[in-house]
Amino acid sequence: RIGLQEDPDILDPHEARTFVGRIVFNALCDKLIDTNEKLEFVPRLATSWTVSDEGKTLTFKLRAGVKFHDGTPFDAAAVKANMERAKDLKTSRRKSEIASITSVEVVDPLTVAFKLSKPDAPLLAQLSDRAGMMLSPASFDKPVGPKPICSGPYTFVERVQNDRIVLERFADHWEKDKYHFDKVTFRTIPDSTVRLANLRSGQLDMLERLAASDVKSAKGDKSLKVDSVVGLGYQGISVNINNGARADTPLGKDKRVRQALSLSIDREALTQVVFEGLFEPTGQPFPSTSPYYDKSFPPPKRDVAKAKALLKEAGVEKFSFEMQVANSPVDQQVAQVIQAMASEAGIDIKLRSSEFATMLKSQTAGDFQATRVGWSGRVDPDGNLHQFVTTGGGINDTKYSNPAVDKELNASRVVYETAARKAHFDAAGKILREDLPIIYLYLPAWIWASSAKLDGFVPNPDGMIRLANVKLK
Amino acid sequence: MAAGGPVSTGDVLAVDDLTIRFDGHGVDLVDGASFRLGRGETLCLVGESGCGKSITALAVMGLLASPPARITRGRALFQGQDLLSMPRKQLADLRGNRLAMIFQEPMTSLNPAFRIGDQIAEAVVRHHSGSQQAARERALDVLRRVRIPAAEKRLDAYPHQLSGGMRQRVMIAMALVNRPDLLIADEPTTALDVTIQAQILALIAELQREAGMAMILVTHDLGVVAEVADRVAVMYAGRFVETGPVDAIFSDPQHPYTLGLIGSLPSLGKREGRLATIAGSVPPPQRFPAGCRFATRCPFADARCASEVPPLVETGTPGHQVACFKAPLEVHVGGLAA
Amino acid sequence: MTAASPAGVSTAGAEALAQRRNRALAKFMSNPTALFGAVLVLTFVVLAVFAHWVAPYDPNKTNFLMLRKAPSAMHWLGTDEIGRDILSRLIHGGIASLYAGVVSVFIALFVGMPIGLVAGWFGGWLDALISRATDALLAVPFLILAIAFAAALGPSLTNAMIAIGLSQVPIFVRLTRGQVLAVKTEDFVEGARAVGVPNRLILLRHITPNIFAPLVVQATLTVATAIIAEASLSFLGLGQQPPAPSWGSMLNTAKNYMDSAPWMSISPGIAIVLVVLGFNLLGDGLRDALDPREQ
Amino acid sequence: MSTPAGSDVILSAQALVKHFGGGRQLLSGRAPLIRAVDGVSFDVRRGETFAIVGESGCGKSTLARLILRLIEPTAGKVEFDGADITAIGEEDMRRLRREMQMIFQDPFSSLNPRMTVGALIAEPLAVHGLASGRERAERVADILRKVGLPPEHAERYPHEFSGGQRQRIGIARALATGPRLVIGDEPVSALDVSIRAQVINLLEDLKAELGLTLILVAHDLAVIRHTSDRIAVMYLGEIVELADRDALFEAPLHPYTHSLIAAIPVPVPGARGARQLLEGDPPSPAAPPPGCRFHTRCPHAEAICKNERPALRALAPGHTVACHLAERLPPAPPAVTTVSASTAKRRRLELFAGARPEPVSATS
Amino acid sequence: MWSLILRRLLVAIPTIFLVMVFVFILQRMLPGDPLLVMAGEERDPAVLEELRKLYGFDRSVPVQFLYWLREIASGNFGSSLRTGAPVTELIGQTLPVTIQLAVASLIIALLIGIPTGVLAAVKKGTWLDYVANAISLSGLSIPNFWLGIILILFVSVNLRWLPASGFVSIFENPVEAFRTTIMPAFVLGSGLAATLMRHTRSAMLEVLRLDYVRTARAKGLLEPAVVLKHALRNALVPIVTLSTLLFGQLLAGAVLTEQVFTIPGFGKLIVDAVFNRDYGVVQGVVLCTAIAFILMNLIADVLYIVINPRLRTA
Ligand SMILES: Nc1ncnc2c1ncn2[C@@H]1O[C@H](COP(=O)(O)OP(=O)(O)OP(=O)(O)O)[C@@H](O)[C@H]1O
Ligand SMILES: Nc1ncnc2c1ncn2[C@@H]1O[C@H](COP(=O)(O)OP(=O)(O)OP(=O)(O)O)[C@@H](O)[C@H]1O
Ligand SMILES: [Mg+2]
Ligand SMILES: [Mg+2]
Repeated sequence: RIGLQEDPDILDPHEARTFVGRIVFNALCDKLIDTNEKLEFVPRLATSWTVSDEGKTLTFKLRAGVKFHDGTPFDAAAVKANMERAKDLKTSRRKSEIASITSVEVVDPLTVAFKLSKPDAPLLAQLSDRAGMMLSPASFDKPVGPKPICSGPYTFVERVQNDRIVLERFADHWEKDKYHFDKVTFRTIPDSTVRLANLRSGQLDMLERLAASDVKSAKGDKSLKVDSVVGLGYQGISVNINNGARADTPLGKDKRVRQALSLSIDREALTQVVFEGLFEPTGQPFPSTSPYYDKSFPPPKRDVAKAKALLKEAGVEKFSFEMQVANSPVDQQVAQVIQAMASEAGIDIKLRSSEFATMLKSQTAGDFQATRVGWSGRVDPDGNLHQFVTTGGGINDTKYSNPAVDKELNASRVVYETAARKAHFDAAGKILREDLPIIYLYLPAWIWASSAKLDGFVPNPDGMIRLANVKLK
Repeated sequence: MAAGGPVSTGDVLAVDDLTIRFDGHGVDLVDGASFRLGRGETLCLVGESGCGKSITALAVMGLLASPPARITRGRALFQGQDLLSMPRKQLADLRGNRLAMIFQEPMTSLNPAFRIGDQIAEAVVRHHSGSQQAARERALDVLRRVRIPAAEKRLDAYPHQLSGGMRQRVMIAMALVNRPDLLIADEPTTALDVTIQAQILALIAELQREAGMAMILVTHDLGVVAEVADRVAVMYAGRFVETGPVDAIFSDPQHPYTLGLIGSLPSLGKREGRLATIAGSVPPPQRFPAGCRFATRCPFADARCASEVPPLVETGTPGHQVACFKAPLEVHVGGLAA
Repeated sequence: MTAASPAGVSTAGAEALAQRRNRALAKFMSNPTALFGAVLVLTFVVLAVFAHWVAPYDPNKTNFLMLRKAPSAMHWLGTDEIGRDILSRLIHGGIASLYAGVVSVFIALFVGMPIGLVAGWFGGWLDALISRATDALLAVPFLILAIAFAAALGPSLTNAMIAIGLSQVPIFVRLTRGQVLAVKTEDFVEGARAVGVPNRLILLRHITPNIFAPLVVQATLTVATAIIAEASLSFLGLGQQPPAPSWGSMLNTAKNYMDSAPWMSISPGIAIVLVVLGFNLLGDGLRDALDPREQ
Repeated sequence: MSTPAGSDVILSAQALVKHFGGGRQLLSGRAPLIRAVDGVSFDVRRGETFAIVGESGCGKSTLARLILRLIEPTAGKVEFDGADITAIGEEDMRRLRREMQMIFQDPFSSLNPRMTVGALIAEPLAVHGLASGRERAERVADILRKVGLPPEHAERYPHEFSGGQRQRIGIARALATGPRLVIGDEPVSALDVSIRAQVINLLEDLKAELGLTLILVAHDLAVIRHTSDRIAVMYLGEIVELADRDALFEAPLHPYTHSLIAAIPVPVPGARGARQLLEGDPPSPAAPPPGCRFHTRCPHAEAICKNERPALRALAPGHTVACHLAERLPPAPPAVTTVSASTAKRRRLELFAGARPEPVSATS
Repeated sequence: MWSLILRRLLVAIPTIFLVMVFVFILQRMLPGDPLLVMAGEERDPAVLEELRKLYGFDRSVPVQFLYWLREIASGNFGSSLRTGAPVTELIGQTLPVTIQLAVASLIIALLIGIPTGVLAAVKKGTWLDYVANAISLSGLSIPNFWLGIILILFVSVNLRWLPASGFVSIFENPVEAFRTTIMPAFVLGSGLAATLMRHTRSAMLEVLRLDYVRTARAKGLLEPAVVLKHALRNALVPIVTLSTLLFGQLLAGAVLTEQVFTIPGFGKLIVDAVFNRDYGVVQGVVLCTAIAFILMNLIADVLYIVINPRLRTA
């Protein structure tokens, strides 16, 4: 019994969007490949994969003897059908992730080749997530969401909206020996205090996203166990650089002002105050565990004097701007701490708290001066950076545009070797640290709490709960 | 049990020096009321609105809400037992049984949620052991006695389905169902039309004659008094100012207030010019004068009246008492005015 | 309008007038629970108004070394999640909450009352239209209404107050209408018509003063609703903007620390309970004091 | 006294009808049709006191309100000074109210509790633009004095007065504009006996002094006899008998009038005894019986009464009655009027009446 | 009676129509875009544009409204943008949950509110009255989520008496249903109990000074019979009708409690839908609450007539 923070949305991997949905899919569906706790790709339904044709063909060898929950055998044709559905379904959310795939060819029943329009390094990472999840092609003629049929270790039993999703062990799973629970129930409990209370009173065996403020008391409870790992995402402040009229602020116009803001914040203290030191201060978008993390750039230290000097240089010794903040208590807490810190450097931050929908809208519409944003993170570094800062990027709400950055980041996409890609990212990172369209603050950690009896859980930076080898003592 | 009643020829009710005060008022709203009532006798309490008629009646029934009301002095002996000091339970056993009361407002005195048959039967069941069925029979019987047409059907009617006159009959039926020895009727006809009032008064008189029951009738209509009373007590501002046999009160009124009341009645005969009036109106209790309470409106009042309380004294007629220093008027002030 | 009295007797008249005015007040003053309510409310109002002088600390001053500390001699009610003094925030936060309560109710009253007057007095299709519309508004869940108004107007305390006020309008429309229908049949209204008073003046002079008492009472009760609603809207980020305190937002933050720092929620919680209690007692007292039957 | 010289009709009601309900009601379904006033005609002469009597619910108040057009008639018309007031516009009617005023039954509910007495009396002056400022204040003081209240009471509120005083305020308000016709809807029935006499005297005095025409609605026959010139007896929305006062009391023609008179309790102890009492209650105006509406309670009813509705017809000059059997009925027993009072009593009464003039202020 | 019901239903039609107009306008007044919210982190302008067309959000608001009206008229309430589930199914899943909760809290509220109200009225002006009043007012002003969390911490975590959250239907497992429902029902009921207590108190005070209570005493009835039979019976008339109205409010008003106890109820559905700008669900749900509200009003009226003999024959 696992407590989730939100209610998952539609249970169709091609349409789904939520983080908690991915947790459920991990028990319900198998994907072509997976990532391990060190963020390396490992085989799942695909036993091996090769890149050829100057990076424009991706060939997967598939696992034999795999069956979907409805008994349909899994083969190359199924992969093709799934990829085509992901591309063609009107309401598909995977389209952009796999946009580079032009066609899928069935080489033989257990070999499938993806033809790409251009080399696409991030694609593998996409396939280790929902884009790589395989549904039974036989289920396509009916809406998938209400009763998804996959090939994962657990089959779908029932779902009560806002309450629970019940799964049950799939007897024909190719790895069934590794899964020890006959039944898995995901329960939606949005309030973290209540979620913890449920764990303590024995209604749950495990929960995701324990509130940092509760860690102390959870750790003090001998019947509980807390796991945590720094995740793939980051939290920061994005500044409206060029998105409409509200970009016209000293902050938006002058990078020295942004640098001053960044310098005025004591990231270490922030994570200590709000997150009990469990989250990591940072100045870049990649997790410290990632091979793309730039070790030469440690988390920036606070320097109020320098911040003041920069402001003076920019001719705005005192100024004020409005920062949009989500209305959750933790976000507000973070924002108020930043506000207090910035004020010491002469920066007056006005907070505007908004509920999620409003915030999103004003963010895309450019109705903001700065926003406290966060990103849940992707396995591939591209996902944490490209679309935010390249010209015309899908989520580039700051409308920051710098050809040099565009060049480096686009280049990073068409090479597959880690070292070569890192060079591109490092180069882009350097420019971004100067320009600061997004001021990175800290890396959130995933915190799980579970009954002390629960054994075998491996924390993974992607925040998922993989049930392989997990059992109750 | 029903055959009870005083064995002796003694009074059914003897009220002595009854005095009532309300919390928050500094005066006695009823001050030293005394009267007695024999078997089959009718006493009328008359007086202006607010003079304390109802609270006197309620006090005798033990129905004055306390707080705010407090009975500070006096006794009310009912067949020898003091109603004012008796335990609540014992009083409740008498109420609705040997002692009954009818109220002024037929429209609101019946519980709108229950059928009238049940409301009457409830009084029977409360005081007599016996089946619900028997009680219902009694209820039907008494409804017939108060001459409610189609009484069987009315048993199951709700109060709102009856006219005011009917409801007052039901109230009477409820009061009489246990054949009480004393009936207190607090302005039972004021809310009714003249034609209905006449019916009801005639009915009460008839039933009283049949049962030999004593009655206190509260009213402010001297016409009614003349019709039904054996004895009359005239109240003004909480005190009895004149009591006596009905003939004496009408033919030989002594107290200036009584005179004013009688004089202010428009006569049914030939028009006789302007009506006599009593100047002003009853002062609110806070401003009751220290002496005779009528002093502020009395054309004959002097310093003594304002400071000294006149006692009730016998006039020439036996049983006729008046509380006025100037009575008889023609003797005390006659010469002065002539 | 008032008839001037000959000079010689005016003092007596004035006395009588003062006495009459004082009667409701005197009655109110002699009612211990109502008085208690008034004192409660007044205390919070005074504290809120003089917050700058009364509060021991700056309500927004953070102290990262004093996070979520239990009540102590230095911080009587403890500190919050980023080291601010809870007592100071409580005192300052009173403004937002009281303001939200009172102002929004005024809005509701002064929008709702005229509409209700018109509906009740004129009747007919106008009444039917207004009644259906209020029914419809009442049928829309309060939260949706408040969120919609607040979100449409943009987040701020003022707009939250307007939103809460507007969402309470139907209640006042209904109440006013009902009262008008009741008062309309009173003899003195017919009397005014018989004397030849035009409609407009009847509404203004005869109806309005006589329906005001129940509306005032309803208003004091709605103040409580509004204070709690402000808390909900704060929770949604549509009310008071951080770091400025309001009891509602304090409570909402505190709820996450119920286990580890219960004092954070206890004091704003008690403050709300006390003020709501105060307003309710005040409302009861007003009802009794203004009720002519009880005089 | 019965027919004043220069008999001149000030008000004329012609076939007035008022039905309540009957329309579709939102909540209670089709409301029963109540025939509150059902074809009433009469003339009121300038300067007389015209009385309307009848049991509760017979339509007296409705008739009074129809006359003043406080409610719209279902049919028929009202002429005031020869002009049809049911046909004029609302604003004209409002202006006309200066001429015709009403005194209400309940002195407790008919005065706005939140206005001072002065404001209440000044209001009609103001809305008719009769006086303003200082002059208005003087007029108010004047009127108050006229009804026997000290002018300084203008500052007080109605609840500070006793019932009798309030009724004086109501009268003052009605008289403020100097009306020619005043309708009193049971103006004294809510008052105590001793107060009642004060108000009756006041009304009579004012009527004489100001030359008013009075229409009095009442159910107390004693009061009516004392004050009225002509009397109309109503039963269930209709006039059953209309006559001069003395004719009505001494030789009533309608059996209902007989029983009304017989039902009055006489304040004479010796007079009690057998009399003809009506049985039953008046039927509901929602379902009036066919034929003569009184036949269900009439001791003399015959077949014709059940079927045919009797018309009002004149049996003597100025004496009309709606009864098929009027000529054949036994005459009413003479009403007992007075007992021979002892000389002592008479002397005392004289002393009492002569001791002090009419009171000016009710408070001492 | 039947014609009354019919007429009330007819009157309800314009009301419901107005509700639909309001909710439509209100929703579009809200800043935010359902598709953006749905997209969450993964918003791609091109995809969004396409979806916008697909869901018809590119059309003008009046056109969308007419379109929706047509769908409703043909019995189609649409489906959730977020989860794709049909709105009727969502309502079907959540409504019974909330009804169970609402019934339970109403029962608790009645069990607490009426006896204390009667007691306070009978003992008016004594300390008992003051205490009952103070407690009920506190019940009214303590925010539900606060009381809820305290109860969970105390009863579930510390004492481990009851489960901290969840929901079991009474038809599935009555014992578990009782265990899961009692706490949230108490939290919800505490506020209602206060309201009921205060109304009972004032209704009783009103009734106790009426003439027929005096009549009952004059019959010699003892005080308990007078209060419980004659007075309470009549005081209950307004209370019963009030209860039905409160019940209607409970359906939409249980949000915060549902959130705290993680009960998959109607209130939660509404709020989630609003926050996600899940237009179809909001519309459907508000329509449903409006109908429930009107139904409850109707039931209140009918009950009023049924339990009030004065009106029964009308
Ligand atoms: N509950 C009460 N509290 C305070 N004063 C009261 C209460 N009940 C009655 N009184 C006062 O007691 C006095 C006598 O009242 P009571 O009802 O006996 O008058 P009454 O003679 O019956 O008048 P009416 O003819 O109007 O019925 C009045 O002044 C009244 O105001
Ligand atoms: N507005 C109204 N709507 C419906 N019925 C009414 C209305 N006004 C009066 N009635 C009914 O019309 C009939 C006559 O009423 P009206 O008030 O004229 O009687 P009344 O003779 O003045 O009686 P009372 O002596 O009681 O004042 C009654 O049955 C009454 O119920
Ligand atoms: Mg009385
Ligand atoms: Mg009348």
